[in-house]
Amino acid sequence: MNKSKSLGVALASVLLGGGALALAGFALASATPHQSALNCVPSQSSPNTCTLTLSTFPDSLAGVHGKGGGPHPDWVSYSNDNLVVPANTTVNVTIDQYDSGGSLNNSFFDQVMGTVGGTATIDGKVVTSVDPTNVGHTFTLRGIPGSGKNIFVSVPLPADSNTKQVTIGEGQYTTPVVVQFSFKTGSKGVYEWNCEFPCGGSREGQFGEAMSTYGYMSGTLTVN
Amino acid sequence: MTTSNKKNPYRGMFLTWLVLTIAGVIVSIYAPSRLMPRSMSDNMHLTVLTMIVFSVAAAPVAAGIYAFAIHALRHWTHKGEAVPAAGPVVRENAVVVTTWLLVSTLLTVFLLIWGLGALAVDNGSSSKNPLVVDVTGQQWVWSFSYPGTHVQSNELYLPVGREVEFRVTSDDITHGFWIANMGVQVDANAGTWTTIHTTPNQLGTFDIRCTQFCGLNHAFMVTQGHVVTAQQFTTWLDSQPQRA
Amino acid sequence: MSIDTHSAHDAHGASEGGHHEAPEVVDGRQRMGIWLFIGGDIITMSALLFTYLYLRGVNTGGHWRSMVGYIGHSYSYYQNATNLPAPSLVHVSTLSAGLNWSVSAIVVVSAAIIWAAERGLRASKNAKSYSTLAAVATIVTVLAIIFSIVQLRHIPQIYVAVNDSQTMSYTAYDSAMMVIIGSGILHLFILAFLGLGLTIRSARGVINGDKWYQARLVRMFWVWVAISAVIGSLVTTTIH
Amino acid sequence: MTTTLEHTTTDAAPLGGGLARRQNMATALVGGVLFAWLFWFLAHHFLDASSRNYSDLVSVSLTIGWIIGFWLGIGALNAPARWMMGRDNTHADDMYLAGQNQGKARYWKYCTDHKVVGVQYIIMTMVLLGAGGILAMAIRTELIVPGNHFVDQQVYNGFIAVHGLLMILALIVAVAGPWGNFVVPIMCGARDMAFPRLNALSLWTLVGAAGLLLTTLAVGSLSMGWVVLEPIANQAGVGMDFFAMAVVVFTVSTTVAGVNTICTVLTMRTKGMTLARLPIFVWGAIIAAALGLYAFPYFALVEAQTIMDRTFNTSFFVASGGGTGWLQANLFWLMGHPEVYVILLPAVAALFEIASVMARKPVFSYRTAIAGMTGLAGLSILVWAHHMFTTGWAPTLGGPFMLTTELISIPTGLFFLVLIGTLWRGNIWMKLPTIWMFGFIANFIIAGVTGIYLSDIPIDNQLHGTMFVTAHFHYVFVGSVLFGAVAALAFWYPKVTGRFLNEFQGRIAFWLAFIGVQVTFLSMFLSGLRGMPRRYSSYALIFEHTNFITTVGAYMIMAGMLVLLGAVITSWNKGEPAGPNPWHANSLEWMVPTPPPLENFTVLPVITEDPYNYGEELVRS
Repeated sequence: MNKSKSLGVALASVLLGGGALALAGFALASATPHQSALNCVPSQSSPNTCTLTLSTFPDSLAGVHGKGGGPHPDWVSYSNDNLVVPANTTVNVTIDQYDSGGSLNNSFFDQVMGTVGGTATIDGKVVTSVDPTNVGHTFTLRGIPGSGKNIFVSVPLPADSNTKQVTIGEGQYTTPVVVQFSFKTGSKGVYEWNCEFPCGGSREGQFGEAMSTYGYMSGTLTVN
Repeated sequence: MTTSNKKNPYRGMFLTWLVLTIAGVIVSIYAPSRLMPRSMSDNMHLTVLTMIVFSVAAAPVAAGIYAFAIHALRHWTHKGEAVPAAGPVVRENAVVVTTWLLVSTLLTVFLLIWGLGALAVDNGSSSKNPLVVDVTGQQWVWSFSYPGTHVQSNELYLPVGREVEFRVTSDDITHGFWIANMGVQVDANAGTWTTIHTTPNQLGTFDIRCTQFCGLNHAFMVTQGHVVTAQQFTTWLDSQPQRA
Repeated sequence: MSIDTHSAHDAHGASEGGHHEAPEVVDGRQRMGIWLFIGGDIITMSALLFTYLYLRGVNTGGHWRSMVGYIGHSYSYYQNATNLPAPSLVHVSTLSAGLNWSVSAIVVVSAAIIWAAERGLRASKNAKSYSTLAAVATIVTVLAIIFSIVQLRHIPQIYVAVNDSQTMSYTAYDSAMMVIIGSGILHLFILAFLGLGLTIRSARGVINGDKWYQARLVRMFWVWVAISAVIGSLVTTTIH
Repeated sequence: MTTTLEHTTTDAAPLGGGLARRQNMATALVGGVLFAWLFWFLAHHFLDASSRNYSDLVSVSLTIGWIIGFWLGIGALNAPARWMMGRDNTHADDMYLAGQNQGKARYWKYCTDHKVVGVQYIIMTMVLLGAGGILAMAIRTELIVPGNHFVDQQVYNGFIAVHGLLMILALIVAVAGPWGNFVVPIMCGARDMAFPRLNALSLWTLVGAAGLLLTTLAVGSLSMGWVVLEPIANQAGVGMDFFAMAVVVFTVSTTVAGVNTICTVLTMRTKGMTLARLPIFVWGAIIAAALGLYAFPYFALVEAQTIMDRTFNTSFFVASGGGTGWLQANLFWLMGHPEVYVILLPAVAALFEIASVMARKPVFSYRTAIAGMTGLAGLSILVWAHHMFTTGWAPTLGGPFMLTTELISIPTGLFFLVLIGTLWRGNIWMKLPTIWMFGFIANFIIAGVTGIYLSDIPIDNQLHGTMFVTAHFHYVFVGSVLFGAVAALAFWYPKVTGRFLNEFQGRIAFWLAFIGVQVTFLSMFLSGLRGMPRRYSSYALIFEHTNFITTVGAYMIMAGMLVLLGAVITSWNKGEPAGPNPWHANSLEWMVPTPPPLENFTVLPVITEDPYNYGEELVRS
């Protein structure tokens, strides 16, 4: 084989192989389940303020996991996973907590941390901490966007002991515990939030299954 | 060059080696402290110093290999398509082998002595009453508590100049507790305590990252710490919520 | 490489494509193979014992054999812990290494039988009696398998409360015993297969007074399995 | 000696009736799938679905079914069955199994001819490297910018686990597989391996394991890294069971192959082939095989314990039951460090061979080379805990393990001595193998020096678990072993195909790969020094630039590997003809015709001196 022909073959193999890889990559990227981002709704009244509304369910029937709750209907879940908020803004969060509860692994998480005023409003009552033996889930947000300041927000979501039945999506639940709090976003970056109440499977720390699977009890917070 | 080759065929190789060695030594001295995070503890100072020493020791060796490779490619390659004639027959050279062994052994012994010495300093606890901090890893959050104070925090506050003893454990699976600016790292194991000592000697903020793969959000298991003056530290402790 | 082809023909069997090698040549090769496999098996055995002794040594939370007083999660080791779930009752592992000895004894007996059978075969050239003894050894091995399974079933299941939910778990001691017994069962199955093979082959006369090499090969491995069983019993009874 | 063997026993009685003759990879896959389904069905119906371990038990039995079915389908279990029934293979059967008069079809069969197995290993290595490389590209694509944009954390974690194991398996067989099978028996003057059927068994068991491993990606949820960290492996999904079972099956393959190689070299050497006259590559092959024999039982055991923890609720690694993750670390690294040299030694030994042939000089200090390899193998089993300096396990052992670890630099230095001494003042023939060999030399010194940093505990306390470590062992595996493997491929390719690997394409591939390696892994060193931990699916902005550069370099390496793949495929039939001994080398594999006939030699040669007598008086037949 002469040089030019060899070069042709070399180029061909790079193009063919690279092309195949690129195609595979696109296929993969589109195949992996990215749930729709939940954008923070800007409030009309006050500037630099927006509102996020989330829910936590004892199963996946009401979330965004598709018909019949998707692959794991019985897993606990948040209603959304990818939250998008603007930078340097006060975010008012409302979480409807529909799940029962128990004791925390780490009673550290019974406190309200990192919110505006260090408090949260639970069913209209302003609190700084809750009973660690009766927690349903937590909303715990963290991350360092580079050299900037660490952000850490953690709010316990008490167990739901109401009895009145409601139906959301395909799920049957009791009326929720409503937790409200607000925090200030810092600089741009990708942060991560998840539940710190051990509500997954597995033997060590109960952090398997729903806790270790993207899009159930954890998600990202994109600040832009 | 050709004339000098006649005089001594290896002059070129020697010069290449010399240049590379000098370059290597210069890089070795200046690079580590600039490439690594700002040093904030005695351990980190030791780490950077050891890296410099080892790099300086390694520079001539690496330079030698590259000098040889360059020389071989320039002078000892066979030109033309024909099958090369046989090279000089050298099956053994006891002197060379012995020298090589001797030199590499000496280098290794030096590294060992330095390393063991540094290790002794690294692990040594200098102070009688270190500040004890209990570190708990949990997927995917660090929490720190100060025994005897009922204070538990997600950010680490340390007084400058006082030795700290970290007692590290985990609530679920294994995590890696690492202060990137202090050269101390130890795993957090469920049901077990591991300890490390260090003495912060610079005011400022540092990053804490998990170095042991811990699942879904391993990459986000980060927090910050602050080295503050002694009385800033006490004020901070008092300002914290007291936990039962 | 300098090659002298003229003297090649006194390399026996060379011109016949090497498949008419003398049986003792093949046997020597196969014996080395068996020795190497046994070598690998020795490493496996030592790894098993390492597991046992290491878990014994570390004894996390003092739960090597007992989980009495075990509390839901490791946070309980934490000195200023709060609001821990109530301790759940769990009993001490009652498993004893005694059964290991009974199993080992049976394996030793089977090894002795297979060895005696081989000696008999080589001395008296009687393939039939060898076949019978091999069959006996195989049956004894199957007995050992049954015993081991009984032993596995004796291991107590321990219930632990983790975050208010009952999950079953074995202590480290039970775990180490289970893996040792399990590997024993695996070896016994191999022995049973080999024993059956020897029985049939000698019955068919493929193994006989003149072609007894495979009998020796199998015996080598068999004896090693017996030795490893005894070692396992020794360690598990002396240290626990 | 150019005459091939004429066999008169071509159509003898078929092996166990017609069926055994029709078995090939297709029947193996069918059998595997069939039995996997069967075992799944049984487990699915007879196990207690309410048990917490139900899904794990089901998937474990499924994997067992797969491997049994695969063995049945390929015909691996024929011989044992026939042995048990006392109906041994006739010589005709063996000749058939060896692929006599079966043309290309024999490459898809349970073929006992060591040359066929060698070629099958070449294909297998390329498949594993290809799959692992695709995952590497996916990983780097994910890390090209901060945040999870390409895939989410979970998929990414699966990628790093499977990429790691795939590449390790690929490199374990990359040199020892193809050339340990293809050339080692000929080098010894043997007609085949000591145990030809075991040889086929090791190959096809590897194929079965690879099948399991590739399915893990589809099953997913593998958040434990390729080392199968404990106790986190308890949290991983059922993919974990496939993963662990793949490892267990793989260890069977390596053990069998190791025993086979050692027996071949020790018992099958032809007349006059004393140990002191063996080509140095043979020494490398058997030392690596012996080391593998020592190492892999630990691997099998630790994965078996992982499976037991997940299926039988044992507590090997579960603290609440008195277990500890340190047990996994110990058992794994007892295997893990020797395994590095199982990978490295054959590549280095092949380079000694290549250096001698290409510089037209004897291997410099043959005995030193053997001593270095043996010393390295011996030391490597005493250093495992240097992977655990920061685990907090037995800090007092830090000093001793630091000592043994740093001693390793002495035998490693001997490798450089032998290479340099062999090339010194030679007439270095700058062909493809030589070029890749120089690439090895340049990269291996970087790998070695950075290894010294990590062996030192004060430095390790800072750099352990960071990208610095990743970059270090990638310089070992990609920069050194892969370059050595490609050199070996280019060197022996003419013996397999009768044609040269295309020189020009090979050089393009070299430059892409060589520059790519420097760009990729030097920048990765920077990420590590700046403080970026390993196995991060996303990272802080301060690591942005180094990671971008790393990704660009990784793409370059991939381009180089693609060019090489194209060259290997196109040169196979269209390359420049090479003849039986293109490098004018003296070892036996170059004395037989190309391709070597079944059973290699018409008459077994008798050896009177070693193959390195360049420049000495030549006596050729």
